[in-house]
Amino acid sequence: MAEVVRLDDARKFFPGVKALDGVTMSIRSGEVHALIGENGAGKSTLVKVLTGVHSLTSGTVYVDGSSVSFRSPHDSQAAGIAAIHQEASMFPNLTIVENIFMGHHLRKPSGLLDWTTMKTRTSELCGRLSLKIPPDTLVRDLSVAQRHQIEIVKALSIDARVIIMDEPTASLSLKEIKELYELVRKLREAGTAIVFISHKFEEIFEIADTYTVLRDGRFVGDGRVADVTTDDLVRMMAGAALDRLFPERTPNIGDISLRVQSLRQAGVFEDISFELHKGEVLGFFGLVGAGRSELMQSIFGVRGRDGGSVIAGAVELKALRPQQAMKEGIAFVPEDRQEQGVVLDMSIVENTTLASLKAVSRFGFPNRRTELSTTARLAKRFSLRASSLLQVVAALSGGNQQKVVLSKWLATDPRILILDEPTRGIDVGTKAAVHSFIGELADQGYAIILVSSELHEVLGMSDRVLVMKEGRLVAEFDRDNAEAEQVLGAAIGATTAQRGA
Amino acid sequence: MEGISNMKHSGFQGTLLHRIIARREITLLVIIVLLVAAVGIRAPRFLQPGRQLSILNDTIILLMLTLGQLAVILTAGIDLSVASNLAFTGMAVAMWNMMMPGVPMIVLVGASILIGASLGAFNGVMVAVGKVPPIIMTLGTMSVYRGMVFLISGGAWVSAHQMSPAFRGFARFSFLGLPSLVWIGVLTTGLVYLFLNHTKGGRELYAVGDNETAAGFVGVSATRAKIKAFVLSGAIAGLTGLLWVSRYASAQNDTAIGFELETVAAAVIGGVSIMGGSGSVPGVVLGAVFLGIVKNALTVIGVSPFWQMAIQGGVILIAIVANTLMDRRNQARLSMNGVSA
Amino acid sequence: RAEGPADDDTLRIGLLVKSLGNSFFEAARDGAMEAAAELGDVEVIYQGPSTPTAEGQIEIIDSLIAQGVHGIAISSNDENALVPAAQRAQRAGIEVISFDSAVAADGRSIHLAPSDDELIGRSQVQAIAEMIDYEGQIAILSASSTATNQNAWIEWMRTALEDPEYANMELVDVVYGDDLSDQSYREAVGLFNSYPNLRGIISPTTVGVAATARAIQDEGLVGQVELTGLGLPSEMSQYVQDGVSQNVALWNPIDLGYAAIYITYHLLRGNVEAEAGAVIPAGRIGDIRVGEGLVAVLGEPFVFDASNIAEFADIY
Amino acid sequence: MSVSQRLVKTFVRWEAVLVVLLVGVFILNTSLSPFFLRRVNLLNATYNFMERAIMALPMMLIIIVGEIDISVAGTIALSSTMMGLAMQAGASIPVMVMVALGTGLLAGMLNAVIVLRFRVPSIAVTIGTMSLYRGIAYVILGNQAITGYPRELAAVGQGVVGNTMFPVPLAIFIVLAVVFGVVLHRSRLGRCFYAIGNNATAARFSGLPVDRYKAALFSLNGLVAGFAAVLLTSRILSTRPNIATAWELEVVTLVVLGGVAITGGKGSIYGVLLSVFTIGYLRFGLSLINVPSQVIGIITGLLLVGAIILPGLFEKLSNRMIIDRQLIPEIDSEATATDA
Ligand SMILES: Nc1ncnc2c1ncn2[C@@H]1O[C@H](COP(=O)(O)OP(=O)(O)OP(=O)(O)O)[C@@H](O)[C@H]1O
Ligand SMILES: Nc1ncnc2c1ncn2[C@@H]1O[C@H](COP(=O)(O)OP(=O)(O)OP(=O)(O)O)[C@@H](O)[C@H]1O
Ligand SMILES: [Mg+2]
Ligand SMILES: [Mg+2]
Repeated sequence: MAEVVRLDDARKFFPGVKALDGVTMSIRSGEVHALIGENGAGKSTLVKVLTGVHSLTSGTVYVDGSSVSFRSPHDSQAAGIAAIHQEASMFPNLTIVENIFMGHHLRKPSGLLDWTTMKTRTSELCGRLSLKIPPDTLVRDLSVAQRHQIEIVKALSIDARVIIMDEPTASLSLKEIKELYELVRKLREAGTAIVFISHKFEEIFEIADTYTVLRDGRFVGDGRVADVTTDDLVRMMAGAALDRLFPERTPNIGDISLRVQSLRQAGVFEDISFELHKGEVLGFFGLVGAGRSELMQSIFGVRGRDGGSVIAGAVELKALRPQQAMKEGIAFVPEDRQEQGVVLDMSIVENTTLASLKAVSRFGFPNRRTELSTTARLAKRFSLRASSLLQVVAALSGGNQQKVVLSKWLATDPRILILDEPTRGIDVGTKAAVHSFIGELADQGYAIILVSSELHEVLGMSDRVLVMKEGRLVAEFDRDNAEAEQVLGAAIGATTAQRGA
Repeated sequence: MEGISNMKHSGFQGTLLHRIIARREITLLVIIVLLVAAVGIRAPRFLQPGRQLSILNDTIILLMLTLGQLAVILTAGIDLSVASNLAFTGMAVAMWNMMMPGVPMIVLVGASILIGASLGAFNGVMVAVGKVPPIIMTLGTMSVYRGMVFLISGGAWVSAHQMSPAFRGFARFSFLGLPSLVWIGVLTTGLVYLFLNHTKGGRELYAVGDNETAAGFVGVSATRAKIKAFVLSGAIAGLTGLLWVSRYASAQNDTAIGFELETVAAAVIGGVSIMGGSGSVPGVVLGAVFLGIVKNALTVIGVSPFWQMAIQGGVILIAIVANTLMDRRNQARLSMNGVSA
Repeated sequence: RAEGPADDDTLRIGLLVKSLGNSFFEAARDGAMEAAAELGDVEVIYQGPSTPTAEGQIEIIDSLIAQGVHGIAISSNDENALVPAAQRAQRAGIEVISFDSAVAADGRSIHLAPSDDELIGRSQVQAIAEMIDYEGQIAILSASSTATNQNAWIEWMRTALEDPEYANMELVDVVYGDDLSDQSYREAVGLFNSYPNLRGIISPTTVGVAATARAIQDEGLVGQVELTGLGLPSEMSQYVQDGVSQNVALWNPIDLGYAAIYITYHLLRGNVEAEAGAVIPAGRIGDIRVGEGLVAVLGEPFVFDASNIAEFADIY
Repeated sequence: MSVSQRLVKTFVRWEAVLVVLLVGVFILNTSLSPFFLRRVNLLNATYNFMERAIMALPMMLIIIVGEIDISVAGTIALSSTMMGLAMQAGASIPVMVMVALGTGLLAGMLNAVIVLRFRVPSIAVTIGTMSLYRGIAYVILGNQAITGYPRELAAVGQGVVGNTMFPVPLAIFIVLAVVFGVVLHRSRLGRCFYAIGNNATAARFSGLPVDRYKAALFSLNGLVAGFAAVLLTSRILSTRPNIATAWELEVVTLVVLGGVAITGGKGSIYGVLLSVFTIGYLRFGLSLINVPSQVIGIITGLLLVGAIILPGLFEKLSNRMIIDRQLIPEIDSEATATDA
């Protein structure tokens, strides 16, 4: 198949960081090319180079065999390259139509914008993804998943020859992922080249034809997916083999440490009751939009509720302030790390101690040395990849930012941990570290709620699984009888699994 | 079988009513109607058509400046130099007219737009290219441009008898029963509306203010958008400078002093998000008209002059809060509908 | 610091005005410069804040103290707020007088009033009365509500209106245009609307009277609403010639600046004492007599009408 | 060099620019006027800008948490008015001061309530309360002034410390600056302010009482405005509703020239201190040589812009140099290595 884009010995240096350091890659039409590597390996940077957001420090980009230099995303779009970026890149206050056509609005002969045609085109494109939202809906009124789908529609709208998807499935539900696969296959058949970035191996094996592995910004290897195994890829990515994905452990379930009774918030979640025990990992599974995040936020006190009660230990959490939950030993790792998790412009140290400032302070003044040692200990535990603990978090890769959030909450010395999608966007190595870590904590008597949209993770880690659907708890499974199909069925609602089945 | 995420918003498909109520301009319109009615009860003369025209006349300059302010705020900026720009340009063209009374008005109109636009361009370039935060840049040029009025005028005023009759009459000659000032205001409003809603360049202002990174990803140049916004704001300020000195037949050093915050207030009342990316021309029109009515109403219903400032402040507060509340309630109701649908 | 300047010093006198960029004070500066040129051993420092605030004037007084001027003549934005600063200057041995708009008595020696407050108030009422045949509603459009001199005149206008010959005239409102064109214009229009039978407006402030004239013209009320006030001939020339206003009055700001420098000079040189009854020679103006409360009055306001305003318009 | 080091450098460089400016202002003024570098003049000049300088301290915190308060000048007018009413009602000086502080505090609290309860942007709210507060002063005073404050009151705003020549307001400012500096840069609270300014959601999700801190800061800002009213009243020994006109933008200017990011989350007390004295002495020096006020306005305006633009330019230049020097040779050596 014809090579469309070729990257030759590409280097991209940021002050102090070599994000790309001699990467060679060949993208062919009619092929799905997986780009894999640990957090911070340089994948997103590569995307930004190919889309003209960043310019290369050295090296060459070839399109159709001739060398080009993209000075702006315009040049790259003109060359037929479109991307779905990892960071949110939408205009929340603008309509869907505008989000899709921004940068390449359609115009009437008079030079004025042709809204009618743009709307029709939008409906058409949405139709291809079986999306049925009015084109003049504001994007801020869409769910995370819907936004992602709009991003895909956007890439389609410019009839790109190369579409790059940077972790496109990270916030999609299973059904939507399936739809995405369909679409990718259709595009491939039509001769489009697809670059697919993902940390999920099942996905890579399901959809990709070829792969390129990066490590520390360097090119490690490439080839056909059919010729390799997961272990091979992991070894290439991490430089060493990985033992196991989920830790083996014998749960030691103790007393009730958190009791939620008839909790409800109108229109978001209804009648939620469950108990969480010491030493237990309680998995929450559901499709995106099932209301799990909102439930957890309400338990933690950063979101209101309309009724019901939350009792931690012996104390009822009445005040809608996270401070009270934290006092009772609850820690909450939120799902949206950029918005809710990290303070981007502050250093790793400052982020890590933010929720436990009291503990590292004396007379209201944080002690620099205590802060550093706390942070260093946690950074080591999560093998944080940073050039210095004083580095600002904005300069870390997504996965490493997530590690900082985890560190922040462990520093509070919690007894109850609520983890909302803790491994989203995290590479396998770290994922395994987080998993073993969850296991360790449970063994030490922590009570843990694990919210995840990854079925394997929920099944592999949890002692008990609760399934949410449209704001209600619809099923409960023990570790022993939690079968993938049944759990998924309950979440989708195809089989009417009853609670306590 | 539809995905839950798709069902969630089927309520949005929305009746016409929903779509109308969702527009926060309606709230403001209702507030304005109530206000006018209340004032009218107190002072029936206030409701006479001639009176409305005179309020309109009085509001046009604020409205035009606020349109420029809107463009800048849309890009998540702010232009505090508009009033100084107005004063400088007004003084410059008035002095030109004084020295060369024969120069035709059309030249002065062009000159005022050009002078204003260049002052705006200076703001824009420094903000967009020099990365100076807009509020700092325009706080700076607010005093720089104001000082320049003093420098070119030497501290003196240009008065009515030094202006040519054409210059003095420019803002008020009547056409189809309306003064030229109003026509120019309407024309400007129309053009800005067309620009913001029906041209690529206009939509890009929204994009840049809403999410600059994302704008970069789709090849929208934030630099160009910001410069455009400031140039537009400056050009309008320049034109209003000419209109102002012509209307009051006097160019002074402290012309329109303190007006910059009034334009911001009008924009905010009109529902423009100070964070950028959201705001509309109809909203701004209503915001400016609202302020204009408040100012004029207070003088008409015989409120003690000492009460006027407090009442103005209070009414502005109420309008802003009511506007925000309505907006939030509508949002809540809509998403609620969406969820239960 | 030694008391008073030495005889062979060039006297440095600060002329501190309400704000720079105001034609009235630019004219006063010209007068001050003229006086300095005549006297020979005087240097005038013309200063004022960029907006008419007391705080800005205090800052300048302190800078004048720091640079060791010999005298300061102030047209104040706030008669009370300037007192502490003026007293600081006095303690530093500086001769402080006020002109045009007074500093309260304990902050200055002599105040040079452009004219007698009572005279101004009465003559303005008399002027409007003649224009409207002693009959009908009148209103006052002033500068800012905190301007002392305006308030004093307005008080005298009220007093005057109690006289029997004005029995058929009614003062219906006092409004404030803050010496801003747009605000004054809006207030004027507000008056027309609130009082359909309004016959006359007195606007004892230069910005206000010009803006009111413009408003009368724009609303087509020439002849129906009469206007008088205190206005610069340059600002009002057009309107007086157009018949919007039959006449306006003002003292000569050039003479005001001129006399202020002469008074300060003679006080500094010890030629006269600052006391009631003192007579101070002021060049071409002649002698100025210091009255009760150490207030000296420059003269009567000069009335500008269609016959003479054009010739003054080019001067101030 | 890491990104954080770079940030630190920019930051330090910002203050360095201000130091250079301040030194430049001193050298310039000293060479232009023989009166500038006299101790008594340098000290006395501060009386005129200390109220605004003191206001800049809480304003700095408000801007760091990502809010703004445009109503401060109105609050000063209102507090001074209330203080005057108290005086007329026969209150003693301490009671008058309490009344001024109380009024300021209430005004600040009202701002806080409206901003936080109704979630309206603070710039919008305080543009409204700016008119409201000053308007109430007009309602109360009309065209009257309050005079007749006891002379002892002058000891606060015009006084000196003990037998020295050191102005009381300057002393108060220095004490307050130290307190604000320690709180901002050393304490847990300060850390929280930066976090809130950078990302209020993340701060809330980390258990920081974001709204309570913001409310406290608005109230504090009002309280300090009340105190500034005491200083100003004591300095001019009278009250009119138009005192402190247009100070709101001057205070904001002091803060942003000091390097505090208007978007929140960034800034330091050192920058604000430097900007206070740079602007204060620049204006004083220029007025000593009788530069017209409008021209002083032009110069300070240009300074404001220049102070922002210059460090950026330096940084760009030096970055280019860093990349040139450190990275390019490495590429070259590698290139030659593969060639060989
Ligand atoms: N704008 C920037 N300035 C400085 N360093 C940067 C910048 N962008 C990325 N980096 C650094 O470049 C390296 C590669 O980052 P990149 O985002 O490409 O990683 P990634 O492979 O996409 O990781 P993840 O899987 O976590 O998304 C990281 O070390 C990151 O800290
Ligand atoms: N933009 C929105 N407008 C209105 N309601 C929304 C919006 N986004 C989410 N919701 C409501 O919140 C509920 C939960 O949404 P969310 O997608 O966060 O769920 P979740 O189960 O936490 O999924 P995940 O954690 O996988 O993202 C939805 O069912 C919906 O009712
Ligand atoms: Mg990435
Ligand atoms: Mg969620």
